[in-house]
Amino acid sequence: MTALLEAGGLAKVFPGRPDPVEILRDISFAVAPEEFVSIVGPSGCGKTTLLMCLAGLLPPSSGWVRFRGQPVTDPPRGVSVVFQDYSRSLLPWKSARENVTLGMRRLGLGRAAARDRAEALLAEVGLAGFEGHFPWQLSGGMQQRVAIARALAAESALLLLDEPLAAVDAQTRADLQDLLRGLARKFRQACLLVTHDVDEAVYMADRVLVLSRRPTRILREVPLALGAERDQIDTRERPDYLAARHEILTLIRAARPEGAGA
Amino acid sequence: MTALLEAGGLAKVFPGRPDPVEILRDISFAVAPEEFVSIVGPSGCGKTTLLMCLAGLLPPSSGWVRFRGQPVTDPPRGVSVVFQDYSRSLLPWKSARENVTLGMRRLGLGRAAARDRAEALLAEVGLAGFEGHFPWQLSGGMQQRVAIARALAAESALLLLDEPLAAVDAQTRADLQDLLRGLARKFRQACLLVTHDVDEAVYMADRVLVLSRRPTRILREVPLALGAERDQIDTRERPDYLAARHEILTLIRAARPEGAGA
Amino acid sequence: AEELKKVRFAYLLSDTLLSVFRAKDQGYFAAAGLDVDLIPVQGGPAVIAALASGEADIGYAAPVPPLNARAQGVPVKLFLTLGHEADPDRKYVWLVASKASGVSSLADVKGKKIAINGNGTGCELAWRDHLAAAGLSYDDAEVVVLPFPQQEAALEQGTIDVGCAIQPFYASISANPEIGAKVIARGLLADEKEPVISDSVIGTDAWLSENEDTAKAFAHAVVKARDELLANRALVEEAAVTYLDLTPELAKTLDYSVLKPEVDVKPGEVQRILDALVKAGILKTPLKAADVSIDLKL
Amino acid sequence: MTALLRPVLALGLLAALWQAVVWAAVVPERYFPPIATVVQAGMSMIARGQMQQALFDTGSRAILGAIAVNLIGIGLGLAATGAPSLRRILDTVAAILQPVPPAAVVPMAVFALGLGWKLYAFVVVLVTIWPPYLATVSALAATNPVLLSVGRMAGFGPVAMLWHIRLPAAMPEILAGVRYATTIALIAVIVSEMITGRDGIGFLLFQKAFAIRIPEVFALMFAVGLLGSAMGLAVSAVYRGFAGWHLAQRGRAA
Amino acid sequence: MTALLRPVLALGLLAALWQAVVWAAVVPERYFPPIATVVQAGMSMIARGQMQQALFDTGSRAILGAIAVNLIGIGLGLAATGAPSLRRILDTVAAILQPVPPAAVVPMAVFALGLGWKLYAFVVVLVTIWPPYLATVSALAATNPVLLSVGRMAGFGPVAMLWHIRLPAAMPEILAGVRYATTIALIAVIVSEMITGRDGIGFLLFQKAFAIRIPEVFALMFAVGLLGSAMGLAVSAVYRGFAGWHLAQRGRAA
Ligand SMILES: Nc1ncnc2c1ncn2[C@@H]1O[C@H](COP(=O)(O)OP(=O)(O)OP(=O)(O)O)[C@@H](O)[C@H]1O
Ligand SMILES: Nc1ncnc2c1ncn2[C@@H]1O[C@H](COP(=O)(O)OP(=O)(O)OP(=O)(O)O)[C@@H](O)[C@H]1O
Ligand SMILES: [Mg+2]
Ligand SMILES: [Mg+2]
Repeated sequence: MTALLEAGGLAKVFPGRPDPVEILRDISFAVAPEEFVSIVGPSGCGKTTLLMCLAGLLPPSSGWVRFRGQPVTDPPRGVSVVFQDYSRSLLPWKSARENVTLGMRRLGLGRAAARDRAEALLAEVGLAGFEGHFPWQLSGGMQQRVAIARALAAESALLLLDEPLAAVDAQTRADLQDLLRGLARKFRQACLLVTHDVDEAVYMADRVLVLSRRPTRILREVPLALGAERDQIDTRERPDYLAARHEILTLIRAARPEGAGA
Repeated sequence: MTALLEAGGLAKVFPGRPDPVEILRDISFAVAPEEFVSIVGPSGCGKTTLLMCLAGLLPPSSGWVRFRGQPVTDPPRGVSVVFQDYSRSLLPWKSARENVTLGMRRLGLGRAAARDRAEALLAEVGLAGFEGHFPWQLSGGMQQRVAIARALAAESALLLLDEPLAAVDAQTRADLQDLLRGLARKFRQACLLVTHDVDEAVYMADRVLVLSRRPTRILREVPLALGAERDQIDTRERPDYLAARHEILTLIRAARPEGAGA
Repeated sequence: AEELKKVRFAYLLSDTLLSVFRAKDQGYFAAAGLDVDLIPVQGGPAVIAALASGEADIGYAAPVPPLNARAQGVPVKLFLTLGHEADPDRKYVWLVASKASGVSSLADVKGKKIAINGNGTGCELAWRDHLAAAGLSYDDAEVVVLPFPQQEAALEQGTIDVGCAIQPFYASISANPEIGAKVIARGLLADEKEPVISDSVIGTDAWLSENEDTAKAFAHAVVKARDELLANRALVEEAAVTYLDLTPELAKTLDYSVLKPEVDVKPGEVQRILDALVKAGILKTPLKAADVSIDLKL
Repeated sequence: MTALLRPVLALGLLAALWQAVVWAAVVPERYFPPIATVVQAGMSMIARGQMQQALFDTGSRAILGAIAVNLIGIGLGLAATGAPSLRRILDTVAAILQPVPPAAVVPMAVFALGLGWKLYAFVVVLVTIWPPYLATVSALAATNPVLLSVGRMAGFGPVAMLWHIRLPAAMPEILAGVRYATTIALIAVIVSEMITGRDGIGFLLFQKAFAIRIPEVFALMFAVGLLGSAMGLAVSAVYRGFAGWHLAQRGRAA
Repeated sequence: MTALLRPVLALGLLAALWQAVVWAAVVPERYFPPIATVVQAGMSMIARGQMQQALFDTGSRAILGAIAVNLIGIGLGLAATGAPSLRRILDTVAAILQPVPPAAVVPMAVFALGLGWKLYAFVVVLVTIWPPYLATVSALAATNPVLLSVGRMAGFGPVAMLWHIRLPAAMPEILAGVRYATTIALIAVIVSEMITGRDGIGFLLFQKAFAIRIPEVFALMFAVGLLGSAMGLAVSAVYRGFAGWHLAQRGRAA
């Protein structure tokens, strides 16, 4: 099977004040269709930067990205993003419903159909009754869920999720994890999930990429074989789950950002 | 011992479009000096709203708040906040260092002393070398850590922390948990921590308040006796830790926001 | 040495003032014990305003604005005049039509676009008086307000049919072959068998009552300079280039001769204008020359 | 309601201030008449129908002009945002043309444009176009980069991006420019009328000033102020329509 | 460097456009002379020292005026922000006074203020004060509420809040108002000079028109444009000093 998304030798250097800052150094990996890949790495290592490069939103300093075999320079059709800065990624002049409809633009649905679908998705993320609310009338977690609904709305082949569940409570988080996996399977979507929750990274994924501290490389790829169906209780008790979790936590501990506290 | 912070019969109703929205309904509790209290509750239940009322930033619709026995109408001296919307809470025209110095204003330190202290705090949260960076040059997690350093800088008697570790990686999060507890003990600070991570809520606190779904009341107060010294491995394996964790998770599951997914 | 008496003189640009500029430059004012401060302003009303506000002691304008102002209760009086018009050809205002307009006499003006440089100015009086004499009314034409410098182009463009010109604009319009200027009337009033004052030096009642000697000294210095200019055409052209910034060619077209060597205002001359103003409907109530002017009897 | 009450209140205040100056007798009463005299002068102009006619003439010119010019200014701003080289040129042309006073331009423009509506249009455009243009350009350049990324992910081309993201985000700032331009459109019309007009408030102002009918001049100036306020209220209504979210959001506690 | 090059480029463009109009012979050459004639006229005015003197007179008045008025406007904006009732009054006074054209005010103002610097100051203030005032008021009202909360937690009183939070956050918008006001301060000075001046560009414009020196009139207008551009560059420098962060931040990819 050919890869859906491929990156080769990706590097990113920001023009810094005294010296340029090297963020990504030589990142290469591929995501197969329908594959769920998690990315973990220390804070500030460049996960967001990487996602932006993959989405065609930020040009890498060197290296290449291909989506469905085509070089990515602009955001390609078939890719959706949930941005880490979710509160700023919602249009303040549009209601929750209209923000979600925005994600469906490339589907070419009719007005009424788009509206119905948006409301259904908002209900799925637990925001039934808030369709008409504006972003600034919603709590942080609610805003983040609107952003998730918007990304889901596009029915993209690839979802790039930048800490999409960082602001929701544990129960909602578990629910949304299952929802995300379920919808990804249903719509045959591949996902690339950046998360700081190692449990989440393992629970959701077919494979976990562990990033090093800056300048960032892929420290290890941890393949998982937890099966297609996952369960919040059973899966998390599986020995291979626990082993993968342990391996990743150990790696991250080693890769902690320079000078991190005690 | 008299309470440091007391709230009685707090209620908050927002003027909504068709009908007003009742968020908080009758919240009463107290925080003793040097006590560490965690707050958990479903997304959108009003945790941020509650914290804003306690800080004197938002007038409650009814009920009262007292800090050191004085009614709170404006932010009292001796209280610091880490805002949930950390990326917007940093001054974009100031460097990380200057943002932290802002927190020390009420201490009346000299310029040089303030600067040294700011740099020391930034190093503590793992941002040595980024003192001169502007907020928009930092990753999400780094911005959040600047906000934490700023709140710590004030040496307040009470810290109100609104999901302060939502955007940092697991290892940094653990480090910062210990740092927060350590500094709180060292400076005899009380903390009120809003978090979605039940493990964190239990690990950090002397007591956990579990909030209901809207209209929000306190569902239960879970007292903890895990001792003053905590350890990321040992503490989390204690039976009373696990019992509290289980109790809270069960409560939250029941209190999930209306219409939440699957 | 005796302290010089300060006199602030507000004026609008005019070739007639060459004598004043020369008197200052040659030191004739100083010799008469005067320190004359020249304050240029734009338009007659601004001259009045300068006087009324106490920013200037005396001023120079066409006769219509100060008379108008007096009628509105502004306490100013005419005390000198530097020029007179008289039949047949001593004229300082021309009503000129372009060839393209097809206007060749006052009678043709009906329904045409005619220009004035401002309401309540000499141009308005001239139009009203000449049209009335020709049996027409001011309202028969379409009146357009246009500053003097723009009228030549407006004539050439056909934007207006007949302009109201003074020097140096009249010379420029006459010399423009594209316009083919045709003078349909000249002079402030249609009937100038008796001389008519064409400009005025004015002062506030208060200043004049206390400074009659100063006013006389001012007049003598101006007359001295004017006599020199009248005696030497080359001096006139040089002064026009120096003080008015005219090009030497334009300066050659200047007519600087005067009808009457005297500069004091005679009540009869003032009364003629007052009557014409009332007849034209610009002044609503009759005024007496004695109330609006002083005869210095130099 | 309050929006309508406020001008009335401020007008009262202004009148009181005016009267205070009159009583203080800083300026002779003839040149700075009591408020009653001014009102009387205004009334007599209304009785003669002069005031209404002038307000109508000037008002219709200013309103049409303001609408046209704001649309052109915003349009130019959009074009300049789309083509950076155009923007560079326009910005500098703006810097050079902006400070040229309309009173200096009108006489020159008469040559090319005659004295009709073309002249009015030219002057109003020349003077008024910059605030909406500059506001549009600067607001569009300041769009939150995260929102731009959202638009790019939605597959927006430059046009859709403008329409769906940048323009709505820029609306509050653009409308501030529009508000200002609307005011100076009125000024520009009046100045044109003063210099070469045959009717309208500007012409009347000049005529009355020449005739030293000071109470009437002041009455006309008050009328101009009221006309300007009315136009400002219209812009406020537009603002509520296009950028009401911005006002609502501002009211939110953090 | 490019900032300085740009006006030169745009000037070239303007000159080319001008020459095109001349060649098209829409307007007789007499009234719309070729660019070479205009340049020559300008040169001769420079040779006589006339141009420099006028630029100096007008420039110094406009610059001093712009500085003073911007400070006053911002100050009023601050005061109005502090006292909402003052703001309500000022906003409406602004709405009423703004549309009154300076050319209408000057003849009346002469009575009260005479012909000296007081008149200039009055006209410049009356015309120029609104952009910085309105920009200040609107920008201060739009401060991000989270930042306000941060300030309140830091124990900022109203003054410290203004100084440390609201003012820096508002700077980009305020300076846009300042840029605009600086331009129209120049216009206001020239208009005053045209009406009652004895020197400066406005007076010269009038004098040259009287002497039918059309090329010189145009040369003066170009000079006004350049002076305006120079003042604009000065504001840009101030902008980089006070709101450079805003420019840097804009450049960031999301
Ligand atoms: N200005 C407003 N108008 C109407 N409703 C509002 C407004 N501000 C907040 N709300 C509502 O108040 C509720 C509580 O918001 P709050 O931010 O306090 O929740 P939270 O518990 O902090 O949620 P989260 O965990 O997602 O941050 C939400 O349902 C939100 O929709
Ligand atoms: N415009 C910029 N100029 C300089 N450095 C930048 C800029 N933008 C980002 N960086 C740096 O790039 C690094 C990576 O940022 P990025 O946001 O990709 O990290 P991240 O892995 O997503 O972190 P987090 O987990 O905290 O979100 C950070 O160290 C940041 O300081
Ligand atoms: Mg990130
Ligand atoms: Mg919250």
